[in-house]
Amino acid sequence: MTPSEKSAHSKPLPFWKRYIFSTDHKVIGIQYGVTALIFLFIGFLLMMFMRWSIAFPGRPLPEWAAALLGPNSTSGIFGPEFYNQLGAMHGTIMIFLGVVPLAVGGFGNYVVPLQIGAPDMAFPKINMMSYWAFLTGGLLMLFSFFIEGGAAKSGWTAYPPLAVLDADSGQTIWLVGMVFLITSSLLGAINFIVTIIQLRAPGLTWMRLPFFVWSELVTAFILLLAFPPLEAAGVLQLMDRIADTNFFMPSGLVVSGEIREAAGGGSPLLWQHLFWFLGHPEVYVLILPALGIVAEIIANNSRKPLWGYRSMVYSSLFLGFMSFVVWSHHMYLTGMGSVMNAFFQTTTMIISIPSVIILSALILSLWGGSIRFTVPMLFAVAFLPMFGIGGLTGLPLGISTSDIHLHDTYYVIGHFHYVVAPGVIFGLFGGIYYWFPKATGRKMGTVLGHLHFWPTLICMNVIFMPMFIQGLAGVSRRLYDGGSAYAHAQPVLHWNAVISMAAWTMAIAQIPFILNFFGSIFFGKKVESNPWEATTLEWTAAPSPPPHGNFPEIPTVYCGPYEYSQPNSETDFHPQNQPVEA
Amino acid sequence: MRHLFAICAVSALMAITVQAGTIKGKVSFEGTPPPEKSITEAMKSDPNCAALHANGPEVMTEHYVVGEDGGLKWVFVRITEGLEGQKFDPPKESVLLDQEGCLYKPHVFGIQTGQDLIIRNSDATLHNVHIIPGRDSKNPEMNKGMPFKMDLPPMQFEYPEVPLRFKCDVHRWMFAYCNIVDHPFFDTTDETGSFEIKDVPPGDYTLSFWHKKMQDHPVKVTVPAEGEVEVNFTFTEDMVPSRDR
Amino acid sequence: MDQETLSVEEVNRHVKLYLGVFAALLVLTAITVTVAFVDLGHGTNIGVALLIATAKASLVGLFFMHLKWERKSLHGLLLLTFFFFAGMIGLTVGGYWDTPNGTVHDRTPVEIQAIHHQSERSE
Amino acid sequence: MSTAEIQYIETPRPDTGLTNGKIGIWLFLASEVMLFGALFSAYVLLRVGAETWPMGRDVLNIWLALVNTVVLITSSVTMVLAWAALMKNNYSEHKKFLALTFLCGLIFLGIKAVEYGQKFSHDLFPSTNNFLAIYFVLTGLHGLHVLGGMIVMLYFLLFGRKNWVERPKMYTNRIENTGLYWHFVDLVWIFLFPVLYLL
Repeated sequence: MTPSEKSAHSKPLPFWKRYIFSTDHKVIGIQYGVTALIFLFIGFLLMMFMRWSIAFPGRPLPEWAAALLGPNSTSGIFGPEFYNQLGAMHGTIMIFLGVVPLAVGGFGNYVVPLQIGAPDMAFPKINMMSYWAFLTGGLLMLFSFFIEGGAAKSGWTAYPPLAVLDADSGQTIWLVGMVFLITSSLLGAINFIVTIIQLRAPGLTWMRLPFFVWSELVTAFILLLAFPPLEAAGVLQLMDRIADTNFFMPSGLVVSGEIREAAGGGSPLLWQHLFWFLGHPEVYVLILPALGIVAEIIANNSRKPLWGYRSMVYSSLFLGFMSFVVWSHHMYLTGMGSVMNAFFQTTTMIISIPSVIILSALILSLWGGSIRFTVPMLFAVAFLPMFGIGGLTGLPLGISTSDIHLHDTYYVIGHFHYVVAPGVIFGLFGGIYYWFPKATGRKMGTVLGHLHFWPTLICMNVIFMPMFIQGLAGVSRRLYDGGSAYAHAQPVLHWNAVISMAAWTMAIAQIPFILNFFGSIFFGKKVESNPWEATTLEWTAAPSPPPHGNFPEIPTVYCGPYEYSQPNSETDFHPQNQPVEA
Repeated sequence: MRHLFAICAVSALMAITVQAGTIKGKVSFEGTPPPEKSITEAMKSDPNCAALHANGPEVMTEHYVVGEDGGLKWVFVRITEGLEGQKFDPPKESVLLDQEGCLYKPHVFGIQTGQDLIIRNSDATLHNVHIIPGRDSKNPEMNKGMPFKMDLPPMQFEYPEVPLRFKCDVHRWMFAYCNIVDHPFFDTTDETGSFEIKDVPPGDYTLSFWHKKMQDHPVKVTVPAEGEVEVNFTFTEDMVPSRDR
Repeated sequence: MDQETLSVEEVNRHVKLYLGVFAALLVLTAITVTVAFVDLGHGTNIGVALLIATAKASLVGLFFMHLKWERKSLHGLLLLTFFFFAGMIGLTVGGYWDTPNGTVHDRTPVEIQAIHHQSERSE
Repeated sequence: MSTAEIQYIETPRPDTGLTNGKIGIWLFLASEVMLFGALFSAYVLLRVGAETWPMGRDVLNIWLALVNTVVLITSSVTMVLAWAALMKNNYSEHKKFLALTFLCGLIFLGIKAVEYGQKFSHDLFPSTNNFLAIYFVLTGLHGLHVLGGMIVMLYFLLFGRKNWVERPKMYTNRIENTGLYWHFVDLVWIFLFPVLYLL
């Protein structure tokens, strides 16, 4: 990965300036990508320990696994407190340190400037700062496992009063870590929006933008406007924990038998409103880039323009807009009245429409295409039904009456994991296989790709489908023993072992990907600048890997992003930067 | 060879200069102790606990446990004055607090600051160890769930406190009294009411007898260069708090 | 507002405008303080104070922040932000009075606390 | 020619008519609106839900806050005059007004410190009641934003001249964007003052 250095700089930069403290959007993109993959793996590791406690509560871990836990388990057994730490940090790491940085920081930083024909991001120094703020927040979160008392253990949603009463300082470090992550996302969002608005190549009008760029633009707007309220709530909870204020602590709170004598007067609902004001837009921040990646891959591999590109663009804009007015469907059971329930129920139903439009447009784009089942295409096509299941199982949760039974059960866990795991992460895997040749000039192996794809797909379904069954039986989430203490959970307890086995085998299924990813950097088949015969600028106008400053000269754009198999053109794709004759 | 010889000499020297005496004695209770209350009734609330005691003797509270010869159990004896300014590093071996048969065993125990405390759950049922420090104590409040047979990682206390109350949020009859002191000179009386504190450097001290219901009672004592000194103490009926009479 | 075309006397005209806005802001501040001491009923006091604050804010926004001569796209951005701002406050606070009817939540927390205190005193 | 540098830093992009910096600062201000908006919704929800809520003027010192409001409005004016001076290519007048703005910021923080000192001396702390808690958080966070703006101004006061000489247009844009941020901070105080002190 040695970008050639014929760029404007007189002499090549020293190593640390070129790779560590670089302001080149491609280097920052790869930094984000690799760090995010490592965090995804760590989050996965935490989940594997959780599955042990759920499937076999009280049974000691094998020595080699217990050794990983260090002081947290004595002779292989760990209690509910450590399970809660695993649960809270699994959620936080996977969302804030894994998927968002990979989808927005990694792919966004690397691909968007290339796709719009820009030499770099609008504010390179701010771009670098956003990565280092993200890394600081990430390391803070990991560090909190090793302090006395352990990491945060009140869920990734950190609901007070539990989060405020938690005497261990892991929660305080979680809050400080969150402030760093939010600042990083804020800086990134500003950078993306300005770059996409200002640095589009000549001729690249709004409706000629690849759909991936649209999804990153909407994601950036959501990040920009939805994150600050969580930062404010984080400051309030930090004050509650450190300065004994009572923003979220109601008066007359009884804590283990005694009334807590404090000023009180706060409201835990305030935290839930501010948290979920970010919470729901956050899940659209996760899904939109994946939709963008899948759109690029499907268009390229079915050799056919996207069906309904305009409707997809307007749907993603509408999705971004609506995502701000649906948040309280996470709070149906907090004693809200019928007016609020009805309002949020309606907006939640309305917001499901644009996602269905985008999904159907993607499916219809396959119709009549000459489909090549390359490895990225495998992931993209598998994404469609999986995201479909994830989306549709969300509807009963969106309606306040049915949510009464399903709230905080394993049904919810199944719903959002279907959207995030076989949905978003499959999209991101597809993106890695698709843009790897552009980043390194070498292609990832297809055999290892298949070896990674099929077991992961099967394991994902074996893991998450039984969760619906458990959820409908009423097994509630966040139970260290998987519900074995509850009578109503007895008939579905056996699924816990099945899910856990599938989770551990999926870990093995990731080995082909890791070998493939790091191996192909040095031993992958060499390819020229447009191996997939794609039409968008990053393939047609820039060599792979692109040098600093990306393009020999700024390309001009003449046509739409997906001009595949156009009548009377000798090749079945028409690059965007090639003039259209007659 | 020379090193070996030097080491033996030093250790021998150490043995001679350090003189230590022992404090022994017996704590008794004069008069009729207030009747104990039965716990088996309360234990029925948790079938696991009731099962553990199904065919055993009836389980009673252990407030005023008096042996046949009048010896009072669960009295914590320690030196309160006379050790100012001396530092004692914590002993290597750890103290075990077990939860067995839905009861804390031992009911009252002593531990030195910095010494390891291992809390074990030997029952197959859920116990929740809840440490409640005093109003202005610096020890942290702590709440650990122990749902199955397991040990908690060893923990240490930083600040002396007599007593630091342990309770179980799941079983309201379960209590333990952990007495933390910053020196190794303490003991808890057994059924016969006897206690023994060894290796006490010679000097004048105040010994204090603490009982969870009948509070703290200091007694002056002088420990000789070596040999034992006998200190007995008798709790009387009027020391019993009014609500228990 | 492109800066090249502004000649020196145009800038001076702007400067006079800024000083005028400065005076207006000071006057409005004086008004809002004096009005605060007049008790017009809790609701109206809040309304008047917020009205004056919005007036001052729009003065600063339009003239000092050049919004008056700015491109429409920035106005769009501010409108979008204001919509979400209003939505957040409206729905968060609006939810306070909306309690499920016929349940113990039927009354607002303040009323529940009042009942709680009465029951304590009556024992 | 070698790879192009990033454009539209100084001259606005023809079809959007805006420079990168201006869109960037306005986006940042939009996120700040949401940040203070969340704190205001916290204030309103806490006040509505509270049994008793002290009147602002009984607990806080209005006259100090009034002086602060005037100071901040003056600093807004001197900021915009500093920008106008640059438009008249008069760097020394610009430096004078920028220094004045910095000074006003200093006075504002000084008065804030006195006010906090008074509160602490009467042992009124954030933990006393939720009115004081949200007061300290709102004015504290606002104070930090004032401090941030002052640090940027200090940078320009010390190192601005070289940038002005080499790339005057870029420096003017930078001052304008700093001004936008400063006016926003003043705008937040314009809402904070009545909400906390007068109602």
